[in-house]
Amino acid sequence: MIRPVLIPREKPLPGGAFLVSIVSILAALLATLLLLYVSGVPPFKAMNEIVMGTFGDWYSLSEVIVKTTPLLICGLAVSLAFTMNIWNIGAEGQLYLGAIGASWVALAFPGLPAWVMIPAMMIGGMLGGLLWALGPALLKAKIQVNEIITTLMLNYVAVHLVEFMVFGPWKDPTSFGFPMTPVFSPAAELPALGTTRVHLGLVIGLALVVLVFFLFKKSRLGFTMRAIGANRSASRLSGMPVSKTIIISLCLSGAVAGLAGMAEVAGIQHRLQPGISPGYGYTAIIVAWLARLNPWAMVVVSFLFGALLVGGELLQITMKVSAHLAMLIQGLVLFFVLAGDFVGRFRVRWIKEEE
Amino acid sequence: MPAEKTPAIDMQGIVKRFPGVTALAGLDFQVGRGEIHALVGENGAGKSTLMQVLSGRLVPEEGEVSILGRRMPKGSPKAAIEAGLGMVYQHFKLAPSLTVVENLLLGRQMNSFRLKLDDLAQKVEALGKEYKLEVPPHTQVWKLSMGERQRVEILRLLLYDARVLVFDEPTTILTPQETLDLVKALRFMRDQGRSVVFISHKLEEVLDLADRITILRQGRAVTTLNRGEADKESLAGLMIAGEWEQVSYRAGQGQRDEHAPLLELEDVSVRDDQGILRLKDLDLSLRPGEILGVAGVAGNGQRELADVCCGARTAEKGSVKVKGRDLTNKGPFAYIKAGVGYVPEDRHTDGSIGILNLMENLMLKGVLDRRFKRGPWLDWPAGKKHTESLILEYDIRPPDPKATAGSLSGGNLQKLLLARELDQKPKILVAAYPLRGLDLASASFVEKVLRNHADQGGAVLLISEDASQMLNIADRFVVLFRGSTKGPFGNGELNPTQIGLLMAGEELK
Amino acid sequence: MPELSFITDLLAASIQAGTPLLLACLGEIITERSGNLNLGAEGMMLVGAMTGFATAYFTGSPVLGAIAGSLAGCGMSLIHAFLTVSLQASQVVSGLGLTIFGIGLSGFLGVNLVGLKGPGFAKIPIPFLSDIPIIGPVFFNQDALVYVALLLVPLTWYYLFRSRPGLSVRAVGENPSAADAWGESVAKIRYIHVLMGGLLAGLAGAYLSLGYTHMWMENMVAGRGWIAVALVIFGFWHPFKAAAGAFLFGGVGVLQLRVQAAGAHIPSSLLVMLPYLLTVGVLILITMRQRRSGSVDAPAALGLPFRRGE
Amino acid sequence: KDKVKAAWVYVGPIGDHGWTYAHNQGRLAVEKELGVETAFMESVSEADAERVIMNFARRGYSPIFTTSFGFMDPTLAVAKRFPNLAFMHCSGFKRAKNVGTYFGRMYQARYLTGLIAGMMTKTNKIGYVNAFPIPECIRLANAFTIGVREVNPKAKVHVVWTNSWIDTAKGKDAAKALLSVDCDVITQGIDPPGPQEAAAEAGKWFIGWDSDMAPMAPKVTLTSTLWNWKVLYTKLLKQVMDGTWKPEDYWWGMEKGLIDIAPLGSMVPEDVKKLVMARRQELKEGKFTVFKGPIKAQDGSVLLKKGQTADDKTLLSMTTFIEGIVGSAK
Ligand SMILES: Nc1ncnc2c1ncn2[C@@H]1O[C@H](COP(=O)(O)OP(=O)(O)OP(=O)(O)O)[C@@H](O)[C@H]1O
Ligand SMILES: Nc1ncnc2c1ncn2[C@@H]1O[C@H](COP(=O)(O)OP(=O)(O)OP(=O)(O)O)[C@@H](O)[C@H]1O
Ligand SMILES: [Mg+2]
Ligand SMILES: [Mg+2]
Repeated sequence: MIRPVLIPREKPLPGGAFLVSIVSILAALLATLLLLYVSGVPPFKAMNEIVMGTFGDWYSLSEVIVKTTPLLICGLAVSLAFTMNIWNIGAEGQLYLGAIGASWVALAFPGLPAWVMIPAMMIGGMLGGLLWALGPALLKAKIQVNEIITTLMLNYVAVHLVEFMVFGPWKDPTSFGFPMTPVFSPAAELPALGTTRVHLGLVIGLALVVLVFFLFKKSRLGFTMRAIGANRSASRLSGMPVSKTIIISLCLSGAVAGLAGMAEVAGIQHRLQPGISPGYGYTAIIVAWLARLNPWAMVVVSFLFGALLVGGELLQITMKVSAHLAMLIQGLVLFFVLAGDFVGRFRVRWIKEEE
Repeated sequence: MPAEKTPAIDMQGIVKRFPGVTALAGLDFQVGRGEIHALVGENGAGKSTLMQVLSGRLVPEEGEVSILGRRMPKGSPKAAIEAGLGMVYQHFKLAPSLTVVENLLLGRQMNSFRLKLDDLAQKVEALGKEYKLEVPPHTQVWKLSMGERQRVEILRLLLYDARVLVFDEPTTILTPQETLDLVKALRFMRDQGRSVVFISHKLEEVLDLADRITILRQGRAVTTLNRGEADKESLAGLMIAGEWEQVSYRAGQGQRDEHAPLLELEDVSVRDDQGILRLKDLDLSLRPGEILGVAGVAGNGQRELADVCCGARTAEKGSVKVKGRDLTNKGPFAYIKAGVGYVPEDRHTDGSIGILNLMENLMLKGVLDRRFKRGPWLDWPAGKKHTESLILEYDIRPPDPKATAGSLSGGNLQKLLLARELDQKPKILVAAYPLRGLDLASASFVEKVLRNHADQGGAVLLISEDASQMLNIADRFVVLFRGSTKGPFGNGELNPTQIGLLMAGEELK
Repeated sequence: MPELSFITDLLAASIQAGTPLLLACLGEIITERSGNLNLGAEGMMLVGAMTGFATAYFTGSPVLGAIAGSLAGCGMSLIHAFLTVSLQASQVVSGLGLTIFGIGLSGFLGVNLVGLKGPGFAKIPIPFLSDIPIIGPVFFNQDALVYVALLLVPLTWYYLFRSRPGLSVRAVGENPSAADAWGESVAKIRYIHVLMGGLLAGLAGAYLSLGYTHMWMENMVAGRGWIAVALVIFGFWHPFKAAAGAFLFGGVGVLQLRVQAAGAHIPSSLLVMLPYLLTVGVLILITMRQRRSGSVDAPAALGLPFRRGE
Repeated sequence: KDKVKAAWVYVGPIGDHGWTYAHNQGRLAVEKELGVETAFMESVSEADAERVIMNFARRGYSPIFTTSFGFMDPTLAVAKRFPNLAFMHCSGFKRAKNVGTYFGRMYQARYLTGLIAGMMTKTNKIGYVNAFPIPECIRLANAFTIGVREVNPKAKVHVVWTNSWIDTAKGKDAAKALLSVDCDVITQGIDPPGPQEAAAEAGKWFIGWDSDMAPMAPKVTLTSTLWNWKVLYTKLLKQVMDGTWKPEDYWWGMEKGLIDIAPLGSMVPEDVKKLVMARRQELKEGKFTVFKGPIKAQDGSVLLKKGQTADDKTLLSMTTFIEGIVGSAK
């Protein structure tokens, strides 16, 4: 009988974790092609569609970037909590609350000039997201209530809360009673690049990348977060304020996710209505994990995922492939990366047993 | 020595590597039948690793293992158990929420699907009587003392009639009386024809008990000596490559009552994580320039005492004063600021952060104070310089600021913790079992550091279960039993037997 | 309004609504007791629901459908077992992946099944017992899968706490290194119980498409998998307490609709938040209670990968 | 001249047995009968709508039908950039040079089914499983209630919102909730047939929605409301093919055959059949108005005075329930 034994690697695999991610993504794509082939879709034509439909021209590329923006911001958001081993599954709900916060600013003060309006909406968005994370944060820090469940449940509540707002108090009186707020004033629109829908949110996202990088690399707060994430007990004994840092990190995480919501309403929708996020907050979890919580890698990974989502959509338009394919591929990618991770962490020794 | 064809344990050419270390470098090891065989060596010499290879829990890169003449397949604890090997690990292999019998059932075949606990409970009681290792069979293990837990482990081996028994540092957690009982039990087992492997850093014990002694150094077996061929000095010399000398301190030159106490506990009661009252109305005071020892068997409130002195645990009642200021239940940060350093019992989970590097571990406390602070940012260059100097001063190996703390051996990790704590220039140092598991060289280094700290006007609260080691450096000591203290006694006031009696909860005549 | 029948009816509906939660939750308890956390219940349930429906639709047999749905859930959990037990991957991430993958896979494969009318389990009143007032209609006039779920509660309890294999499961979940040292195969035990969890999650999904309704709709699990995971904590990893929680939660979802049906003037978007808010609320209470009593019932090694020599 | 390629953007899955299903049936019909090339995308969220529409436009699809209210602004945004393509948005109110709107007077069919329900109920309680409290759903419930109360002034219509178009299990639960308060006729305004199942299991009457649902429960299904999008899609596509298409607003009803009810089940008594068929005929001939005063709101205030009829704007923005409905319009 031959049996495997796992041996942790002394040194990280040459090329590092990033290479593993790339190879895993390729492997996942290969598996997808196989799946397409099995379900009767010509895989290479499909591949071509995806590539041409995402990188083939400027418009397509711009749409990939439109998708990248919320994924990037939410990915950074969850990474702020994941670093502390706090599982914030609630970026989706925090995004919705950020949208509510930003919309409130836009609706309550329609006369503000853009240079006041946009920062104010950003603050509104961050406060909304922060507020939504605050409950789980306090519960986690003070009485150790499982944050996976609380943040997740609040996602459902957030979606219904947006519904409640647009069906009720914020309903546009001129919309014939349909569930949407009035269109924001032009000052509340994030400037867009040319005729595309790529908007200032991208810049916000990239600025956040730099901020998050410096937070973890250079700041005392970031160091504290990393230390607590790695070993709560030792950090506590070192005098680090564990509860406080948990609250801060989850709130930061929520605030950043709230910014994503602000960017969506101010950059894309220009009003609040149900369905502003097709699950960005969930996809962001995979993005963050794939990027190994590294903010620079997050840019690349969220871009790839943006392309995957846009490309997957095109397959339905041009080849009548079910829209669920994109979700399926996301799952596959994650599985392959988890498996690839293993190759990076362990060597396998096969042991012969004579019995 | 009983003459049998095959040895009880036969290990040939064992090589075991871990990332960055060769723990066993082609080692041969043999134990005869019916002997007590001691295994000694410095920290990190490879003793535990060797035993884990023997038990099948680690798979060696090279080498063969036979137990009682049977060739062992690699990496199969089950095969080793079936061949007759029984092991008492240093860290007990018990599931705390299960009862004693439930734990003892693990790994045993049972014909029925239904759990039948009563048959086994009877057997356990019978065996417990025979070997004087009694434990309540239906109690959950977390409710038992350390000594009782060890009995459970031994009972397990007796239950399946293990012929070869391995004990990894069994005495570190026992009272002197319990140690005597254990020694008796071990001799009894040997006399029944069983083979015993015994790992210890306490050379007196080893010399007293062992029929043969094998010395390990850096993953190799230096030599094997017969009973009577060795004494303490020669053993120590063989274990350690470099120079070493045992320093005797002239401790206990009286109390220093003239100074105001640095640390004062009044009427303190503390509960543990399970909500059990572990410290009861405890009073304690620590004065500058002294090392105050806390003797006692682990589990009598040591952990809670250490924690409450550093703000890591809340006191239900009473007050904790540091330099006269009431800091009761103020949290670790307040204590650190007030000048309390802490070397916790568990270096891996409480003392250091395994995945961070040495530099980051050494900066752990510094990030909160001014030294590495530049506004909201960290001053990495300062940290690096600082780290390099500490590594040099405390001789931490490997001397690489980027090495992870998790890759250090026990002794080096302990030095790292001491370096970090003393570098804070604390007035008070709370050290829980700082010598536990350290080899002689490391231990004497740590002793020196602690003594120096006190001599320079600091104070040390030294929690330890090794009375003789403690007496070597403590000025005064108290004995902690079931959450209350007896004493303080001046060093030299009591003899070791009397201390042992106090530790076991007896009254002195 | 006949008060008694309203209440009996509410209770009976709560049992039905609680059954998918209960089945998935029992599976998760079994998995978590072995120290493995599988957050993929939602995904496993969806694949179970889709497969179960498809099988029943094409064979005409709901029993075959239920079996196929369970096996599909089991197959999904095999991915998780392989990743987390054999490859030591993070259990949280793998479980999340399983959820996302399950949503995608069931939607992808089930796209042509949407809106079809399939066979399903019908109510089987148990003679005599179903005539007992209140208890009869609530417990003994249900479909076969509800009976299965109700029976599984004591069976799971017996298995975990009174059987020899259950002892191994608890030991592995509590201290895998100890179990390993005494010759229990940690990997094997975890594999088996992750798969058992998947089996029950698959069955829970199949109940949704074969018992609760007789149709398949994309994403029809609608968060029930997550509530089942939360219920494990409510139930202190204990089958009987979990059952109480499952029926309570089933009950709340059903009750809010009945409150509407009775004509209450509460905005419905607020009412639909109720089950989720209740989940959070009860979780807080339970956690506080646990803290006060000091007993932590979670398997100590929950979520931690096990590898020898650590 | 190029062959016409038409595209549909759907909010739900095409198998939902309701709204999207009905549109897709229309698409399939025109594809077959007019030989036009068609494409569609299902389950499109509001957030993705603009890109999906854009991608059809960029591939030269015209007309592009967008069949959810939430697609209104995205449709207009894309249309602005493709002035040469035709866009038709269903259920909205904004038009542009190349954007028309269309919808159907489903409330007429709802009214007819209300008549049936009102006559069939014995308990005088009728259950209505509804989706979202938007004007469309409120208007339909109101029309239904007008029908019910016309023939049975004592009857009440109980409305339960599921806040989902497609959560079939919740729909079934909602129907059970209605059954538990003694409703003996159930109808639904959500897409999949969960409520129908509940009615069938309880052996209570059921009225289907958006497609003929009788085959799934023939014993209890009295009738269903029907969309026949084929008639409108055929007309619009022909216009586009001839180049006569203009961005107009179409709100067709029974008179054009866009709306109808399915054949009444055999369990419906003759007298009921007669009345319903007579009304149907009047509606087809345009001789009958459903929303005609006096109509009181749920709170008793007057909504329409005697003889007053509701104009389209009032109908489109209806947000309150009328008298006879039990439940909240929020
Ligand atoms: N699981 C492991 N992974 C990596 N290195 C290890 C592991 N276990 C032991 N080592 C290393 O192998 C060497 C031998 O360790 P071992 O525990 O066998 O020493 P020991 O002789 O038992 O020491 P001590 O007296 O401290 O118990 C040490 O350098 C240790 O750091
Ligand atoms: N580099 C390492 N990486 C991972 N695990 C390690 C490493 N070094 C040691 N360990 C683990 O930690 C345990 C303690 O290590 P070490 O022997 O160095 O210190 P110790 O405190 O004397 O403990 P022990 O005597 O139990 O081995 C070892 O049994 C080993 O399994
Ligand atoms: Mg050791
Ligand atoms: Mg040791």
